[in-house]
Amino acid sequence: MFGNSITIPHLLIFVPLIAGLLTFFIKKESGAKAWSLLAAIITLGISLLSLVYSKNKDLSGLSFNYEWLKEMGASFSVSFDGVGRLLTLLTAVSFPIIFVATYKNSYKNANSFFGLMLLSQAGLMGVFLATDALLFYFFWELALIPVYFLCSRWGGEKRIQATFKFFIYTFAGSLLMLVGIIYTYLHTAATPVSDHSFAMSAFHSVLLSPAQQNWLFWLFFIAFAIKMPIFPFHTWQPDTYEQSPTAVTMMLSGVMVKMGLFGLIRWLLPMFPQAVVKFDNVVIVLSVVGIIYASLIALKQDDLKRLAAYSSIAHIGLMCAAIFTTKQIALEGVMIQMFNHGINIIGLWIVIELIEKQLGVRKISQLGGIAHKAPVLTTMLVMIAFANIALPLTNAFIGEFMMFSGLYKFNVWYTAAAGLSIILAAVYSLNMVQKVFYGEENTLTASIKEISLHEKLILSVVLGAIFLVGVYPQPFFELTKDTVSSILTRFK
Amino acid sequence: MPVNYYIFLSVALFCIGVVGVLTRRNAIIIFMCVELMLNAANLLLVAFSKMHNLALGLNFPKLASEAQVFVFFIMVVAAAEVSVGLAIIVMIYRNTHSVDVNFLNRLKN
Amino acid sequence: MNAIILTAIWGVVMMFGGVFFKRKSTPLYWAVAGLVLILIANCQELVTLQPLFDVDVKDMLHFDKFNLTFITIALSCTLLFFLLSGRDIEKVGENVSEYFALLFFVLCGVSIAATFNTLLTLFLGIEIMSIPLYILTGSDKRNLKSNEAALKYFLLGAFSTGIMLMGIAFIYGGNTNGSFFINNIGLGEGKMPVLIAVGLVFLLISMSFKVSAAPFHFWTPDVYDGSPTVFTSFMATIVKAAGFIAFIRLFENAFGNVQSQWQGLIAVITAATLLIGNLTAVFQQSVKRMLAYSSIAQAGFMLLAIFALNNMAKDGLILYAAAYSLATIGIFAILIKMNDYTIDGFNGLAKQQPVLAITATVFLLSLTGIPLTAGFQSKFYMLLAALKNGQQHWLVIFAVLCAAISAYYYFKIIQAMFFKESNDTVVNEQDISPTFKILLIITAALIIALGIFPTLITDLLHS
Amino acid sequence: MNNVLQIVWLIPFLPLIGFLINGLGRKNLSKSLSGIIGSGVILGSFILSTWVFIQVKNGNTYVAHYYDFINTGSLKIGFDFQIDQLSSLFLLIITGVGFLIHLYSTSYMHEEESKDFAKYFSFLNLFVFSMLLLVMGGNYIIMFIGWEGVGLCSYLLIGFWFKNNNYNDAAKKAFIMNRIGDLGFLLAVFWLLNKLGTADYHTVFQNAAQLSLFDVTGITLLLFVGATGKSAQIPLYTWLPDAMAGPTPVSALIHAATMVTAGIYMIARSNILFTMAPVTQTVVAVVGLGTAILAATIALKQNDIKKVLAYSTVSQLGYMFLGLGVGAYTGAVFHVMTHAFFKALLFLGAGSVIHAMGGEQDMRNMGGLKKYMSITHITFLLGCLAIAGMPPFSGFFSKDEILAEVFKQNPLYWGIGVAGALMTAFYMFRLYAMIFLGKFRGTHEQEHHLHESPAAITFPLIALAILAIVGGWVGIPEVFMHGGHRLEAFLEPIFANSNELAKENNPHEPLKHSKEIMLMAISVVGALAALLFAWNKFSKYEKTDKEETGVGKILANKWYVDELYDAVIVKPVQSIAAFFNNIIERKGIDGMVNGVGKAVNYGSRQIRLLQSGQVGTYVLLMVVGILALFIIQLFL
Amino acid sequence: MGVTEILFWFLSVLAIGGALMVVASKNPVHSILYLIITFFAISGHYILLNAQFLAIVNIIVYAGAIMVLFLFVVMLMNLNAESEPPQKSKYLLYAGIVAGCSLLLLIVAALRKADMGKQLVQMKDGDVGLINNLGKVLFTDYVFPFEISSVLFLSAMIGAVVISKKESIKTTGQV
Repeated sequence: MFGNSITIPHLLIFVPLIAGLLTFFIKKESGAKAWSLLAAIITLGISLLSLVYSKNKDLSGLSFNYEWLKEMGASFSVSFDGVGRLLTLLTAVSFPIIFVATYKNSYKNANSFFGLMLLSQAGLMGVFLATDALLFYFFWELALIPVYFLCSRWGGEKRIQATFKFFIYTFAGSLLMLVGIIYTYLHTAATPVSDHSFAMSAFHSVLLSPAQQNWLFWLFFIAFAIKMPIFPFHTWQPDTYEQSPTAVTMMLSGVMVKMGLFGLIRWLLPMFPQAVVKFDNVVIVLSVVGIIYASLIALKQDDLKRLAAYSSIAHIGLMCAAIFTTKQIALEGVMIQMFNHGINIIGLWIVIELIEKQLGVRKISQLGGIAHKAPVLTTMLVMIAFANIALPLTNAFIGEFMMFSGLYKFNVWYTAAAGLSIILAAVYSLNMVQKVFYGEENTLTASIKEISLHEKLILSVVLGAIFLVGVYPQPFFELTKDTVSSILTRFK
Repeated sequence: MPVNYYIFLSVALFCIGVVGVLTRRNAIIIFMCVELMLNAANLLLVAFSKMHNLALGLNFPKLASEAQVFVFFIMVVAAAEVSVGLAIIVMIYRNTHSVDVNFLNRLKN
Repeated sequence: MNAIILTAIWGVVMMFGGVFFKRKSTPLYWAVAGLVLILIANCQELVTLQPLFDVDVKDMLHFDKFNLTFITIALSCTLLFFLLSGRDIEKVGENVSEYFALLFFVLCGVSIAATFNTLLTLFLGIEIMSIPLYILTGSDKRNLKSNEAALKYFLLGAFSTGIMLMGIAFIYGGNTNGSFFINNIGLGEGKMPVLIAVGLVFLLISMSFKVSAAPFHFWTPDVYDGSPTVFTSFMATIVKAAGFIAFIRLFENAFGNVQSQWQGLIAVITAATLLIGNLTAVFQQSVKRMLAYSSIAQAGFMLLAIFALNNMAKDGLILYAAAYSLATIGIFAILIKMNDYTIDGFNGLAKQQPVLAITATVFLLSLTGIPLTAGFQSKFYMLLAALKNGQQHWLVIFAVLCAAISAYYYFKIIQAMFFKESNDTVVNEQDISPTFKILLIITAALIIALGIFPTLITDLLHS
Repeated sequence: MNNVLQIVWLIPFLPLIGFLINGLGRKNLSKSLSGIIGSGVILGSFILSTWVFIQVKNGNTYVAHYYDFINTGSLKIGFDFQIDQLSSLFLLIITGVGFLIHLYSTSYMHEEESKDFAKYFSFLNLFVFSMLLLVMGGNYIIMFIGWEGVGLCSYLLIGFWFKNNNYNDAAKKAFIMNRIGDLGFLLAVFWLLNKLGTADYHTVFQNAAQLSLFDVTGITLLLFVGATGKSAQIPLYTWLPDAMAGPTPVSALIHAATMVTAGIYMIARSNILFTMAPVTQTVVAVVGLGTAILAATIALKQNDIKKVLAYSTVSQLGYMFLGLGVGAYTGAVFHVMTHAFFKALLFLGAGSVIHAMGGEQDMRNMGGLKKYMSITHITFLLGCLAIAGMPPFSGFFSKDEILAEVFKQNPLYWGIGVAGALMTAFYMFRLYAMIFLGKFRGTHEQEHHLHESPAAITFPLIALAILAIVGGWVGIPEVFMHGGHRLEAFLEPIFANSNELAKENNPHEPLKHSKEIMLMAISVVGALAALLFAWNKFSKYEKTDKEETGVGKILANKWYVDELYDAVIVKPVQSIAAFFNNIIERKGIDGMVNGVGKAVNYGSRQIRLLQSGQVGTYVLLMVVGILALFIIQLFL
Repeated sequence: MGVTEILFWFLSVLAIGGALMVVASKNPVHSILYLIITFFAISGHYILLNAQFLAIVNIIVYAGAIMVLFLFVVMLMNLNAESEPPQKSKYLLYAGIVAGCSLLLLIVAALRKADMGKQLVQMKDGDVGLINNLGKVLFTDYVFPFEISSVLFLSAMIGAVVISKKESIKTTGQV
């Protein structure tokens, strides 16, 4: 259906890229919005097409390889595997939602705003599709740069410092990863054209002594850990989320943090199995500590965005722990949870955005009684909140259930400790719901109005996804089966 | 005459030059000390050339003389440097009426 | 060969031109014309390896793909420099054509330093490179900063010359062949004799001085800061790169086979350079001075090539020279147009001059080493080479951490340009001609092209 | 495969439909319409349930598999419904009582605005839906879905009047305490999955023998933790009294009749596991007994009608757990059933009273209501008699069955149990007397506002009253009538294995009839005595404002358990969180990160001083560098 | 010891003494004169080494041209002991001396390890230093450097001109 010259991965990367570049030249704000939304929807279409297309077994249209730096052994090779397909789908789904949800917001220099958004989408797609280490690193950085500009240009009043911290932090991490990549590269086997290769296959089959694996492991892990982020590398996140414009926060928390998890699954685990087995306890303990730590801190947050940020840290921590158990059930859980977490947190941000847009505040202490005037908004938020604490029949339950049971297989006590977060999550979520939506309304919240139709629609889409996955998750397991099995083969 | 003597001699001259550069503040003197260092190098080169001449003998006639040609070029360069250097110093003297290298101290940190 | 002779000749032409040219703007055209000529001639030599002038240099110079490629890059960067900042050279003083003459002589020195084959030609080349620079540094005669810079540069330069000569003398003494030819030092695999060792250290020091590696970098910030900005741009890029080419050729050919015995020194120097350069740059308020320190930091990265000393390193060094020169010339060309050289002087540039701001961003990203820019590729090659060498991995980690620091100060400018506001105009518009903008865009495009396909340059070495 | 029971999915589906209609259309639906829909769907599923019950009674039990909920290499969970004696019985109770309460609510909630009215019914339907999932689920996962679902609904319904933050707090408390239990439940499920690789009832119970004693003990204990949360046992019972903040019908449905019995259902469902774990059984029994007594003592001194009823509920649940603990599964389920009848009755009666009193709940301001509202009075009296265990009312049969079993196990338990029963009789009739006897103590406008409630309220009362009377007759002990215990016969297949197992573990000789009658007599007589004492003590109760003292004060303050929890758990957690947030996060970790930046700046400020601008210094530093290099090169 | 040794020692002492005085003496004019003495001593060494050409060139170029140039400049600025900038910070002074001496010690110590002892230098005889040999080498093998050094001189010349030429117009602003 496609020639080998243009494949679905291409389109997924280049449609947003080119559209984004074009956006810079659209002067009118409405035009820029419409255009970028269109581009995002087209991208979504393509990625949906990829799902259909991958059903029939001819995969020629799903991977592409162009010898980029021949004598280096680096190539522009992009391809789908299960997790890649899942996360590209997530990316493709998120952006239209984000654009529609924030459609009412007006930005100065809207064209550059949306252009940068699309560029970062292209970068994300690249990260999830690249099957060449150097290319992966390229996109890894490229996804970061637009975010830097987005946050420091359109963010809150302390935006510049916060973003700067975020940027330097992640940049340092990824440079360490670069060293790791190069070192690994130098130990890959020779290929007909070059004496080493950056190809993912070569990286997965690289022969490294345990000692080498041990320090390489940390070079990669720190980069991913900062990106995810997990305790104690997480401190950039609340500030960044708080300061950056909500559309960007949605992208960051919904999609971009998945880059870290993806990196673990796609690169770290297959490359350094021994080291992973060696350090799994360290990492999982870190994650579990982080889960409880973040949940506790979330209890004390007064700013809705910070609250969401910390709860997100807790969730990510659980996923990280689950990954390092290298148990099948846990990995399956992680896969689906990556998608779910994206959807849920975006939904949460949308609600927060709706409130802030109307009332101009995010401080829990200043809100209250919104449910009187905006019952629909309340209902939707409550549903999302309960999805966030993994109530059954919502999507998060599936993922967390499987991850927990995998973690249980790994170690009972970690599970018990991490399980506390189930309770704590309930505490802070319900606190938030109660303080913001219930109770008597105050002078400020008396002015709130019910959300408009298209906001209802977009939230319904999110909720639809939540319950669909919650009731019938099977397709997602089918989607990521191959990745899981390929990882497990490394740990036999 | 052992070559060590010459080595030590020229190293001594060289180091005296360095000390001069370190301790004096008059640009001209410092420059002269640099010239002293160059001369130390020259002396060393000549000594080595004679050493090689003795060691390698006459089967490599021009080898040894290369060093002395080198010394010649060093002098050439030195002359050029002097002209430029003194020009610069004079220029500064014209602007500040001082040859103190620490007098001009606008560029720091 | 072509380059050496033609630059020398053209220098003389420009010198005499000073007498005839009436209008102040004429010399630039001549210079550009001559440079284009030389560039063509050099490319011809690069392709055919047959120089137009068949001079028997008695093997005192050695021409190969590597150094010819470098000369090509140096010439093209100079051409770009002329085109971008030529008009600003005219503002320095009234002896415009002399300045151009001196620049051509510097290029002559660069070509010699890049192709030397004996210690004598090395010495001569470096001197021919340096002496005109002393003048150019001081060329803004009424400006005391310029004077001070010239004096410091000259005294320290002369000092390092002395050291270099001492080194040469010791090498000669220790070389039982009694020869100055760098490929005839006569070193076995074994431990090198003490005389050679002493000479090597002296040479290492003087070369480190030329490439402003710590702790011999002290002249750099003051000189770059004091001298007229156009010439800073020139000596921070082409001259420094030439120094590195000389450095690597000397140590590869002369001491390559005893690398293990001096690698430690290089590692120490590299680490010190990276640390001091990056750390000190963080504090600077003046962009000009900050770029001076950043040039030290970049030198630290280039030193990794000399640390690694393998083919990857040589490719990388060439690439680095190109990437670094392009970006630095570009950013300096923009800096010259600014009314205020402090970082705050860049506030709100994006509003008033979007083209300048965006291209400047590209240059800065390249200097930081963000993917898709040439800067990344060059840093990447350096790290690759250093790791390939297999010694002292800590150095590589250290280098990347310093690179992270470098992001800190480069991005300060980006922040100023894009995220800060300024009421008064930050550049005087009449300087900004459309051609200038187009040239900037071309430079940025080049950088990005190299960032995607570094092979554009490295292939020149291997074809 | 094409079993008629395949369509049982309709039973939970109807309430779901009702929930959706009422929830989405709440703006447009009129009260009556949403009321009709709300109750109608429940009626529908009640009819279906009876049909199912009959099917099962004819011996047709069936596991309906609909689709693979989760089906991966590592985990296979079907969306299954299991229809057998136990679940069908619970279906009847839930839908039956549920329907009556819906009916009741149509009138009780009539003051609400129409959209809140619809919301109320949608929640109520959602609750029934989750409860049905809970009991119909064919594996622990589906059960857990319902399990959390009912928790959610109780949260929503307790906080139904969300203006009042005390109600919200109560709701939150309920949900969180349930969550604590749920964690235990989950861990148990993980343990099961880890050991047996499945959570299907059939497979689990068949392969239960594979589990080591340790495993089974651990699993059952964790399950029991879940049960304590849901069924308000020590230590997690405190949410239930607070849950009375919700509308009274809700209290009746959720917090008396159905949801709180989920724990009993779950244990009865996994009876075989519990029978295999004697340790757990002891724990269950002791906790149940303790709860029964503790709650009873507290109930003695409460003045809020619903609080009294709430604590009596807790106490009755305690009896059920006692029964489970001693292996009297039938007895426990039996008591669940009867309790559902009379406790719902009592709550609805109380609701009717509160309705009449215009929201007044403090019974010190009541009294002498019997001449105003006769039906409520009669039915309430019947309910009291039932719960007090007076023959031939239902409570008598179920409670005494449990107590008889307990006696077999351990006479001491029996003694305490009986004591609790006496207290029950006492506080129930204290309640009765203070409401209906004596003279009215309320304000005048209350007095002249008093009236009997409309039919929509009284009909359920009557219906439940009848059930409260006859409900016990399905379980007449052998003593009085051979084969009288039809319920036992009916449930026999469920508990068969565990009964055998129990026999071979500790064979008791069955009680002699004379002895059993004697035991019954003791408890009945004692209860009667307590009853009469309370009757004439409180029928002439006068309002006094003298403080409770001594034991009375402690009881009135519920043994200060809430205060204890607050001091031991809530406050420490809060302060730890504050500590993390303010110290470790800000100063510690983030401080470290920023510290790096600060260090760089500081280093920059220091190191730039090397650049003194003086040639002399430069040369000096260079020479020092030269020296260093020489030393490195030549002497190292 | 023979005449050569005596001469060697004498010249060495002279050179070092002169050098020390160059550094030590307050008056720039004196230091110049001492430097000339040092250069003469070095030329003496060249003669001793039978490098006659260099000896002559050294005297002509260095002692003659260069030093005279220095002298002119100093005279022109009429610098003397009073106008001499004092080394204010004594620490820098001592530090300088210490550093220089330790450099000396370091190199000497390093070279003592190398057994150059038996390596002899050819005194008096040996014709490599003679002008005709050097001339041959210079104009055959070293013709290229010889030519290219003209560039050096040219640039030096231009430099001197550019630097010392009077600017007619005042340059303004930042360049």
